[in-house]
Amino acid sequence: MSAQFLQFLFSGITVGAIYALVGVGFSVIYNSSNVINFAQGEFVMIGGMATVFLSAAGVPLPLAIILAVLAAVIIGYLVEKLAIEPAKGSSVVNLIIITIGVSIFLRGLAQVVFDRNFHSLKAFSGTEPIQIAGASITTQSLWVIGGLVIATLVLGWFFNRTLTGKAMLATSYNKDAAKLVGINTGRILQLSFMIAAFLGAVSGILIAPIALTYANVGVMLGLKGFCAAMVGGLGNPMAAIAGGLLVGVAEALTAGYLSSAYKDAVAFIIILLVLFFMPSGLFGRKEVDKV
Amino acid sequence: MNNFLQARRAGLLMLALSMAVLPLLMVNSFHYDIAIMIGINAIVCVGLNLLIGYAGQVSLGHAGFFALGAYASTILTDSYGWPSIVAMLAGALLVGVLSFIVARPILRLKGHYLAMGTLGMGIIISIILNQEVDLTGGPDGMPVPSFVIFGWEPYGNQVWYWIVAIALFISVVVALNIVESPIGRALRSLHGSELAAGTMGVDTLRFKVLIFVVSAVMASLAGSLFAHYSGFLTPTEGDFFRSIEFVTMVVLGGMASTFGAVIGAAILTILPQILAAFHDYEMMMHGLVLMGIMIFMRKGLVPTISGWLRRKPS
Amino acid sequence: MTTLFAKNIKRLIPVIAALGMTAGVAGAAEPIKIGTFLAVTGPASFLGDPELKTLQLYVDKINSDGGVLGRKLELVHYDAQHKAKSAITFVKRLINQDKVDIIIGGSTTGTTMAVIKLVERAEIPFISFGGAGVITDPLKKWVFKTPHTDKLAVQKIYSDMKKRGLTKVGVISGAGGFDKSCRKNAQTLAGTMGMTIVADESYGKGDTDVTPQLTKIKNAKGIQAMLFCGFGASSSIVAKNFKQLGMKIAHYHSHGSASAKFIKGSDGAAEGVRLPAAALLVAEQLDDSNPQKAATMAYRKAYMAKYNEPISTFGGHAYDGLMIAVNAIKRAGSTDKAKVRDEIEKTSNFIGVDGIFTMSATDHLGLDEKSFVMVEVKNGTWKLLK
Amino acid sequence: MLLEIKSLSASYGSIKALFDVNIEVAEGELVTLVGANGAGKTTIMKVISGIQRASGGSVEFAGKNITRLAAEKRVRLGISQVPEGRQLFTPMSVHDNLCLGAFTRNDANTKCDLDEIYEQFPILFERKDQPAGTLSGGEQQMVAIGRALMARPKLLLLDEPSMGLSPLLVDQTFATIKKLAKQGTTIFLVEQNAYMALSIADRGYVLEGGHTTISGTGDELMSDERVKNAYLGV
Repeated sequence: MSAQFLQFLFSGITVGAIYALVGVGFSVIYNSSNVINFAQGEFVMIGGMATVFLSAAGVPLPLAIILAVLAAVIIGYLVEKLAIEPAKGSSVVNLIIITIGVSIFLRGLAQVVFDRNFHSLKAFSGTEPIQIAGASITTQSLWVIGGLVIATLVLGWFFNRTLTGKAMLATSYNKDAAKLVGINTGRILQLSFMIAAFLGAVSGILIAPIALTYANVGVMLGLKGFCAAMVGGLGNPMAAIAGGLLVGVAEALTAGYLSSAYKDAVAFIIILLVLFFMPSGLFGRKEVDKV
Repeated sequence: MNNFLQARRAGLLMLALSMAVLPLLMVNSFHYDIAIMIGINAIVCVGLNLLIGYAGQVSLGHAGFFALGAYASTILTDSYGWPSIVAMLAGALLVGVLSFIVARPILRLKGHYLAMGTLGMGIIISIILNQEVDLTGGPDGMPVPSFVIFGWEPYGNQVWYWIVAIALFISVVVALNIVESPIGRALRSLHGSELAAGTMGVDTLRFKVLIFVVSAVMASLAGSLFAHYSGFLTPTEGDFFRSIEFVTMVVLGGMASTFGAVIGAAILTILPQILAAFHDYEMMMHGLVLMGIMIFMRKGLVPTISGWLRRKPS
Repeated sequence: MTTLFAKNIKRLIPVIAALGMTAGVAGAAEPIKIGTFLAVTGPASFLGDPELKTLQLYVDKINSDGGVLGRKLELVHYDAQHKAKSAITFVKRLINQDKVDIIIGGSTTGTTMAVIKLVERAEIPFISFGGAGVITDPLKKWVFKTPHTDKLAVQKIYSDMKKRGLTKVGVISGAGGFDKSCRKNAQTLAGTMGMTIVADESYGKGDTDVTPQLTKIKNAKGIQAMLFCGFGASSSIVAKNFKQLGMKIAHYHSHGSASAKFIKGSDGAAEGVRLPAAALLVAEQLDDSNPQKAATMAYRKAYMAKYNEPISTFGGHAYDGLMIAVNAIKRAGSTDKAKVRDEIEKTSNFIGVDGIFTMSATDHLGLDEKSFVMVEVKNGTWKLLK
Repeated sequence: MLLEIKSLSASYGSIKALFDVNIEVAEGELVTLVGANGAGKTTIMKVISGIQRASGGSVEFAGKNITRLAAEKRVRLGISQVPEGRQLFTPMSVHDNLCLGAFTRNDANTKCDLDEIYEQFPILFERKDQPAGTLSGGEQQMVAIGRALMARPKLLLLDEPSMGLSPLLVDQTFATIKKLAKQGTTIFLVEQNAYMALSIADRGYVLEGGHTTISGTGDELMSDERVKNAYLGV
């Protein structure tokens, strides 16, 4: 029985790690701009698809990965520059529709530039699973979890130890005060989109051998990542990681012990419960209503 | 105020006139079909506009109410043999009660949290519709029995056109009345500043709940009409993208403009038909149009264009 | 406000009128119009894409050979994706505006079911490429279909299991219409064919991992075989998770997995998966005496020559649909809708890609279990099981 | 002149908040602007620091027209503002708040050299790892001033530094300001507490109904009958 539980946990953590990586992207962007970027899932797709197509074109895998991430980061920058910046000062609904427009556009673009089929990458270190106490985990899952751990450490270092990271946090806490100490908040916003795109693309590449990749792969991942960020508390990247793992594990346990048919509803039920009873998220800071 | 009443009467007259004239321009049944879909979408948007435009509350889950109304009508007429009018009203009642129950906790949320709350609610409804195969037919959907009003079965797109046109007209009248009522004024103060409205003694949550329920019921009724008209229903009518579509129609037409909601519905219903010619590039164009309008016409088409017209005195 | 509204309405009018301009004008030597609506984009594009390519390929071919009844064929296509509502709108457009002579297509069961009422009312012959049995069972006067049903597929799978002495089955299915219909058939047929379903699991849209569900199946009491009902990326994910958990039971998929993408996407995990498929998939392995060999090889050659990509069995549905329609029009000697319908129903011993079709007044599919072959994935390719 | 404001105007939407404001601040001076609540004092500060756009007139700093310059670029030129209500990065530590003050200075040895600040405000050294939001009002004001000084400004803008502080802390804060002025920092001070402000200022302006009316040295203004009646409550 405990082996079964462990198996569910492995599944939950693998999936949760993906949600977490996407969720962190949401948080980073929300932090510096109060924009919920509904195109976050598309960065995941770009990372995966670009890697697949580059390596199919004969580019060695490591180089393909670097180029794919680079492409995603550039697109992240362009999205900010061409769609978000011109809309400065728009209302929440407008921004939601703009980012949804970006998401539709990027998916359409992917269908034209790449194709409409699903593709897989070979697992990075073989397909032989590892057995732990009667449960098994693929080496690719370890890559994903490792990716999350490294991302967490790097982000922690970035936000707590570097001046740019601190400037980014400062911008999220108080935009005007940030300008008054000389922080270019517009740059910070661009940077946040680039970081989000980077994280999205990396997770897209890491999961391609597990989940495969296709033009619409980002849709559901984006929504779940949004859940992760929201459960943790919007605007706190570390909380988004906790939120992602929580949602992933809750889904796996529901599928395992309750009903696999309603597994997908779990993330959203958690969201509603959290919103109703802890409106600023499990680990979020209280938000003051602006007059 | 007098001015407004005049403008409103003229607006209604124009709406009635254009709905009366439109059939003269429509060559075939396919054109009627588009017009009917515009009408059905517009009913949802007129209601949603009260919520988004006047009460300032986003909902990314209204397709859930639309689909619930549609499925209630379908299931009650199909499996239980209820008369379609009764089934339609029962669906509206169900959605009314449900939206009333969820309204309070959901509407306490603000901004993105509200968006997420309504999105979650809509997705849960959509998952239920997909999973309860025995009840709803699952993802492949189910056929809908014909609409029968006191023994008369409307057949053909021209008849449906008039049914939907009348329903839309009534919706617009109801919406305009709400906007002009004391509730409506309270609503507008809401949008301005909630704290200010709070200190003025307006029970903001109560009004928001009321509007939420009204808009949900309008969506439900439109959903019932849609189900009977199209004759076939699938859960995609209640999914996230459909909710987004409704919100986009409202925002595109112009928030806090009842006629804008109608125009927004018209444009976004016709748009895919035009974009169909672009085949591979359809999705890209669609995304670009959404972005472009939201960036360059923030207030939506109707307010922006009327702003331009006002600026240059002609 | 008022004038503004009027202006907007006026602005709208040309747009609506423009939609009308495309309406066809009647003429004497006009082409035979074949209407189609397919899921060329969206999640079911793996169906619609090869279907559309096949139709375009063969319509051109027929036209360059002189057309049908001395008239050219004209394909009128709309991308309805997998959306029932788009399908309804586009079929109305095909019937009322484009005034097509026959409708073929509808890549999915959902889009097909959505338009049945319309084609029945308009009394126009309609050949669907949708999978589920409900399309032609119960029978509808104007509706036909070419793909094998999921019922046939499950029958074929259960027969194969029985042959191997496997009777305890765990089913896993997705959230899509195909999945749910296949699962339902697996349940109802289990009774009549002496199988027992000992586990019944499902997963959601866009899921990236199904190990919890497979763990439950693995641990189900007395389990001997697993049947997966689904298609697309999920097929590969299920196979990978199956391998990850080191499951030893027999591994069956539905014909939804019958594409090269499945094997490639599974990164080796597809080895040993058995599934029913159209003969097309293993055309070169068929005995030369098999009457289907020539037809399937010819289709395969033509498709690969034109598009330089591997064939899929889904394109085959489109080939059969188009050919059945064209043959019926030839036999009817006109495009009179009632006559064409009657001739489609009289289709007999048509050797298609999907099988040998013999339709009747009670059977609008005309295929049986024999049209399927069982294949197994071996060394990264399909191996015909005899 | 270090700072020269000529016939400046600014508005919020359609409401005009400022018109015809003229102010000069020379290097090394401590100049104050007094006026009633809502006279537009904070708006002037925001226009000088670039948070708010001017709708007319000009702002010149060290001979350069900066009216249209972005706020963060003005910091690089040497304008630092201690905003009204302090506006600290409350969840971050005192240390980080102060360091961010030096954001525009790229020279390596000043990366985050806080010795001077801690010398000036020893209490902050004790609190350096505490989140800024947990400090008392007076301590927060010190952090705000310290953060602004970290940029080594040529001109320090102080917006209502006494607001919300107890009388004892107000005295402390003004002592600090005086000390800074003595050390040679050019200061432009906006205060509601006109008496305190004028008593330490070299020169002063009075802002009424959105434009500057009276100006003179601190002592002149303190003895001006109109100022006395209106602002000093004498």
